[in-house]
Amino acid sequence: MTVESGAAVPRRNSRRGTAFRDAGPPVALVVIFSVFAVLSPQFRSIDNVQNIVDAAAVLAVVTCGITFVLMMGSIDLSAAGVMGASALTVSLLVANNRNDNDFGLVGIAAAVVLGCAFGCLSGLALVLLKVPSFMATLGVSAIGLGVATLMFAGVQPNISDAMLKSWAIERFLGLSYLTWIAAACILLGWLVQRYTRLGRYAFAIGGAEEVLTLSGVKVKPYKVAVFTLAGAFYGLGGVMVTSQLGAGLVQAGNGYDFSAITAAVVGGTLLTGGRGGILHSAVGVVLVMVLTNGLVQVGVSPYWQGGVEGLIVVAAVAAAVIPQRRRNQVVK
Amino acid sequence: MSVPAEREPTTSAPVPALEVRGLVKHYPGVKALDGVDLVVRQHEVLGLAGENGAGKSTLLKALVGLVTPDAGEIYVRGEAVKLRSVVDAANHGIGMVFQEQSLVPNLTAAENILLGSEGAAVRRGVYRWDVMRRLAQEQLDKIGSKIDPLARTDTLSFADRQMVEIAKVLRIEQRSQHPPVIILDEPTSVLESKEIETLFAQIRRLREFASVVFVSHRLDEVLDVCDRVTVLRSGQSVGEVATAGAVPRELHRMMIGSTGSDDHYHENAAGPVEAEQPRLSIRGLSGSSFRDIDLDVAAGEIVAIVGVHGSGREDVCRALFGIEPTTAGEIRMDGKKISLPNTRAACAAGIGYVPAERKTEGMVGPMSVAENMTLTKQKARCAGPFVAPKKQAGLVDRWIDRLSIRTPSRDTPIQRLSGGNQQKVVLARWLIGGDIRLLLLDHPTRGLDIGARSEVYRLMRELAANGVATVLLADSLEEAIGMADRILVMNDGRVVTEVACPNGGKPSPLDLVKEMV
Amino acid sequence: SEQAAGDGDPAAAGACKPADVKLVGQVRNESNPYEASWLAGGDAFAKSVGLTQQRLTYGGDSTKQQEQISQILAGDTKCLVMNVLPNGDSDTAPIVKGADKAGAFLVTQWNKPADLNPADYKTWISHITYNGVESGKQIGDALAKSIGGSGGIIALQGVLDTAAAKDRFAGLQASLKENSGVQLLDQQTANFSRAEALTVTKTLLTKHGDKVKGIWAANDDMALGALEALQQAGRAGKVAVVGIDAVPDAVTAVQSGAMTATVSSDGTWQGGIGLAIGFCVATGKLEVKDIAADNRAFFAEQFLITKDNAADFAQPKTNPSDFDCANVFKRVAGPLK
Amino acid sequence: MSTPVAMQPVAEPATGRNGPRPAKRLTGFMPLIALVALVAALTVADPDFLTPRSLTAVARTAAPLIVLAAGATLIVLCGGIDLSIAALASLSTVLLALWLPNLGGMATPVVIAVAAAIGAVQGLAHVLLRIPSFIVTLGGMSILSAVALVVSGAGTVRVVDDSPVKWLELYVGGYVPMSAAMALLVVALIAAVVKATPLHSWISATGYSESAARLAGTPVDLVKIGAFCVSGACAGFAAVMLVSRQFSGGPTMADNLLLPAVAAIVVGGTAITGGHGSLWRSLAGALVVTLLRVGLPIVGVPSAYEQILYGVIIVVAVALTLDWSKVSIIK
Ligand SMILES: Nc1ncnc2c1ncn2[C@@H]1O[C@H](COP(=O)(O)OP(=O)(O)OP(=O)(O)O)[C@@H](O)[C@H]1O
Ligand SMILES: Nc1ncnc2c1ncn2[C@@H]1O[C@H](COP(=O)(O)OP(=O)(O)OP(=O)(O)O)[C@@H](O)[C@H]1O
Ligand SMILES: [Mg+2]
Ligand SMILES: [Mg+2]
Repeated sequence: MTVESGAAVPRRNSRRGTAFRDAGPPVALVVIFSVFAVLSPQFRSIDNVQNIVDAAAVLAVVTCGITFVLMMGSIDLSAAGVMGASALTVSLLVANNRNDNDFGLVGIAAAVVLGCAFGCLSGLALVLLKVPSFMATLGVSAIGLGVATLMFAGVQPNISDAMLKSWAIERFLGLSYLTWIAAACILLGWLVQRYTRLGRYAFAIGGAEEVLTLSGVKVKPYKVAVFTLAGAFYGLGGVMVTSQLGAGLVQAGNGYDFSAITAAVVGGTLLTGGRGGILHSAVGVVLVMVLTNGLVQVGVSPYWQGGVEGLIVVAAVAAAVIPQRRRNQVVK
Repeated sequence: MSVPAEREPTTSAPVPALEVRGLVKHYPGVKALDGVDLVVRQHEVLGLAGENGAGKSTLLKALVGLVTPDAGEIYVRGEAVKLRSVVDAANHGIGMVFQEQSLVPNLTAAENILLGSEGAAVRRGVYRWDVMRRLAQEQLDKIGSKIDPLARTDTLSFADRQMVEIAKVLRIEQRSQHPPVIILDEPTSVLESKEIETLFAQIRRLREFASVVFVSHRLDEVLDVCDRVTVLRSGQSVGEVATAGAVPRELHRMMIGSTGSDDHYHENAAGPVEAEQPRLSIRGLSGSSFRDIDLDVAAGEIVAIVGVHGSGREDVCRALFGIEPTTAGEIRMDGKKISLPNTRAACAAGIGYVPAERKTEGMVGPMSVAENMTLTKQKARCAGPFVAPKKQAGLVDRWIDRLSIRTPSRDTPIQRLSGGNQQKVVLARWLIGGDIRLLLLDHPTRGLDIGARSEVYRLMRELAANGVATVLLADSLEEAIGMADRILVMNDGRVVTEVACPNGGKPSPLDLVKEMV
Repeated sequence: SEQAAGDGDPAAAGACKPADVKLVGQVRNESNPYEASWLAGGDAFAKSVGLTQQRLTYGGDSTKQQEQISQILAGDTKCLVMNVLPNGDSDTAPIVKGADKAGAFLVTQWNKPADLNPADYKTWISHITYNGVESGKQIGDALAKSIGGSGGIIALQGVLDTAAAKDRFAGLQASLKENSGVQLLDQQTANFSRAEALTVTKTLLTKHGDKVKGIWAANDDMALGALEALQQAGRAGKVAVVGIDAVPDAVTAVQSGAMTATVSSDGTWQGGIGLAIGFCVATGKLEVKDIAADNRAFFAEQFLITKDNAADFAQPKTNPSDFDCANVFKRVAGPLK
Repeated sequence: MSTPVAMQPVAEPATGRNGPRPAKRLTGFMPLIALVALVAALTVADPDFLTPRSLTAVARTAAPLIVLAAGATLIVLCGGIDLSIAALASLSTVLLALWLPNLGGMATPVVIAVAAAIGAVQGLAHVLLRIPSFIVTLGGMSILSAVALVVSGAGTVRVVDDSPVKWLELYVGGYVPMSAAMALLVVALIAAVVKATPLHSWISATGYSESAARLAGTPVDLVKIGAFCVSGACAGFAAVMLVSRQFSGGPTMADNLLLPAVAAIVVGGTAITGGHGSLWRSLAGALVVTLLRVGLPIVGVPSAYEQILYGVIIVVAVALTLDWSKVSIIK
């Protein structure tokens, strides 16, 4: 009777296409790494590779959080504020020079919980007040910085907690504890993404939110939960920065918001949601760190470093999208 | 055969699975439902017929809790209920496959099937993929589908996705001990004939343990698969037809209140085509999914291209509109060679395109009817570089009138219109300029009711009479045969044969099917 | 018409009752120890004269600073005294011009383009800064001494487009000229930030390895970041670190020997002194025309802090008498050149 | 062509123009209401705030932000985002300061043209390379910053003779700052052009549904490039305002205006997903954001609480101004 359903045919969506599409960022990573390795002997030294991986730890944890949000098609700019607040919290709760607290792990947990609370706040603003996440998280970031400044109260809290300090210093198999923590976060994130309802629904919300509603899934709690989870990662990120710097800084999270988004996108996560994931983001993080480190190692002028990095990021993303270019593709 | 709209005495019959009394739903400017009554008996397939905008989808959405009626009652197995959400409805054993496909493209089929009712597949928020696979397989087995439950949904064909939707809706059995009521809103409009056969087999099987509500604009289908048909008109139920022995024409009469002609395709209106020079002429056109296409379309001629899924005919169309890149070949309009790097170039060459996916590609939902209609042709509504509001309003109103587009006003967002009326706006977009030379119509009648279809066909005839060349990707072989002067059959990216299709010498569908596969 | 807002009335100078004076202190933010101590110093002074200081912070955002200033100047400016830390050199001119037009008393600190001079204005009483070239050189010399006069060092620069960063680096270069055995292996910016200093130092440590004997940082925050990096690289104590600002943590570090040297700039004093000078002029205890030319723009005293004298700087050494109108120029170390 | 088969009469005459209902009209005024509410709140906190001089200062202060936000609004309406506006404005201040001595009065149009060209290049990269605007402009932001740093020699460029840009510091009729009047003019001009021409429907269509717009033959790519170009020009003009205010150009001078500008757009009620919104909304949004930036500290809110209040107020403001009936899904 009828013949066919024209546009309904999925366009070039074969599994091979999927694999090809995902291959872009890792290939870019290998290429960029090789170029730097050829240009600079110091760059390819074991020490430096360790250094890169160590330096990636905090960004990796923050990116883990942001990835879930991006997967939903939302955006999160609250990392800076949340990290500042959690950095101050943890540095005032573990052994420090400002007060007599010495709560150790409990203090760290409290900082992470605070991160959760901020994330939850973003999520609630999104689902209850219907404020786009861009703005909700920007607002929460300002609140976080304000809270951090209140706690800072003019005197830098320096930590003396042996365990927290050791995270940045002690090594296991050549990598600092912080790096292992980041690796654990990536693993955890991956498990959540693959094996939990929260992760899969986050992915689905990015794919087709209205369908979830039609299927009787209440998406709002999941959105709040995803932002809360992201907040937890930022909270942990704040703790890690504190461990690295030995002090609680209001500015602990400066710049991590945009770096994390860049890393996630470079890794192949779409800002429109529904594609990518933790492993993609991990590749993106390493790529960004390799770039930052490599440019210093090959001696690019400090004036130009930011510019060259921006150029390469754009080029890498452009190269990655070439295989998927279509004339009527929507690019926002 | 047909009985008045009064409700039958319910005392003798077993209690109906679902009953609706006096349902009312207002939208700004429209009374979508105006006191509808509906009875769905147990183990029957009830057809729902009505023009575009008659209120079918609204009624059905009210039955699954997506639309809150302003007045009226819904009874499930004799019990009055308030349905607040899809879950509510599912708990009462009512589930729906929506008019627009509603699957999450980036999840696996299994996840889509179990979405919202994962049951044992998710324990304390943790997925158990093996269980999920098994449960989904069970659902797919019920309808005899062979797809891999762990395939990503966007890698499946449209028909397979439809199967996934049906498998998904059948999950409501798990929620309610009673026989479920399954609602299918225009499930066939995007399916191929073979797939439709499978679907009908499913529907007949469903009847064994469920009640089914079935909506389609193809009245022969409705009569074929349903036991009984309720007809809606302007938000009211105007009658009921037992399908045994009924003919589409009668149904049609009830839908629109008058009799349409039997000449669906206005074949007698087809004019002669004199072709000294073809309007469109392509030679050796190749692209990623088609090769070596030669095609001539004369002014005033309607050429249909038929083929199965993946035959590449749609990409040919899109290439002609500058969306699909080509690798070789040349395109001439009225003898002049043109290149089509983008849609602008195509528009400038006098080519218009009506895409199949109306919702995402055909219209801009939140924008008004007027804006949607005038998006393309600026000259018609502008004075110099500026939009002339009076001119635009007059123009739009004229076309709203001419095509009988049902809309509260020209400023209503197009997404509030029913599908058929949306399609008319999209078509009008190409006509208002008065300078269209070639129309590429990709399933222009998909989702349109008989009346609207008939109007579209008449419109195509008129355009042809005025010298517009048309390439048609038809919704059905009958449509292709009825409308076209010539039919090209495509298979696997190539034109395999060309069949002349003049008035009075039409080929039979079987002749074409042979070539297609 | 040229101007509506702001009606300058310098004739009113000296006519203010102490209680009518409005004190405003403006710094970048309250979230670092140095500027927090500045605001605290301002508060302390205001309290000593029975007033309160309006604290303004602009988050290191030049435009926001200008916006706040023009808003303040759009209010009542008759007895307004402002002690301002301009975000960068370029921000001083509009602040000065605005204040001049509105007749508000202004003391600026740290940043000022060379060709803009308080002497040319009626209500811009003074500009106070520290000699960056000198401090950069002092710590450079201290660093050279502590690594025994020879070896490689790396430099962490501040925000590249600030005068402080440039002067201090110029000081380092002057020091390098004198200490020919010291070799500058690399220089990178860490934007005055502790966190950035940490990563940059780590990278530079792997790049140059054991050749790095010393780290010169343009402020203490970066020096402290570098210390952490050394600790994480397992090289704590083996590399000398110097900084500038004498923030409490750095002084402690110098005391404990972790850091080699820093240079004092006394935030508490800076926060008080600007208001004090303005207050004295506003209330007539000091006449602008009586202020010596050298005191209209001057370098304030600064001290190199090493292990020997660190204990003296562990506590803030500002005392109320510093802010007596007779003493406000006691810490002038020399005119701005 | 003849009229097709007669159908059921429509519920209402098809030609009837329904005026917007009161509730709908109210959402249109929400940004203005938020603005007035904020002024009222600040006045309550400090009665001195509500003086003509003080309000004039706010208007003058807001001018560069208004211009920046106006340009970027076009891109947001098209469904993209421009993160480079602030860096581009910074670079433009440097260029203007460098060129003023040689070009004099011509420096202003030249800098605006250069900024427009840079914007267009980013638009081209976005359209041709199919990279999301977020990424293109994020990259653009770092590249432009680097260029500004190098061109300026990493320092402030003083403008000794600022007479060619001094006119922006004048007051119209004695009270209205020229820069604010110019900002208003820019908004009015762009808004009028967009409204009076097919651009309005092209931009909305691109923002709501790019693929549908393209298939309707709308020049989507040109519209986008044009939006980037105008956004660049606006950044250039904002730079002129900044130079006239600061008497200098600096490689990071405007950098901190990025988030306020985006906030202004969103607070105005323009949907960040594209399609729905207007320049007038951004004008109100920019005033709200400016009031928050300068008003809170001036009326004596301490720094830490200022940030917290800022965060809370912008979120609430967006909750008030966004017209949800136009935005189906809020991401
Ligand atoms: N056997 C399985 N065990 C666990 N998870 C599975 C299994 N099969 C599918 N999944 C889940 O379903 C998702 C989709 O699977 P598929 O392999 O088709 O997609 P993909 O190639 O990973 O997609 P993308 O490239 O978007 O990440 C996977 O990401 C995975 O989380
Ligand atoms: N969300 C809505 N807002 C306003 N009006 C609506 C809305 N949904 C439907 N309508 C209107 O209600 C009427 C009934 O629409 P409905 O979708 O139920 O028609 P239908 O019978 O399903 O048509 P079709 O066969 O074209 O699908 C139409 O006039 C339509 O414009
Ligand atoms: Mg994969
Ligand atoms: Mg319908």
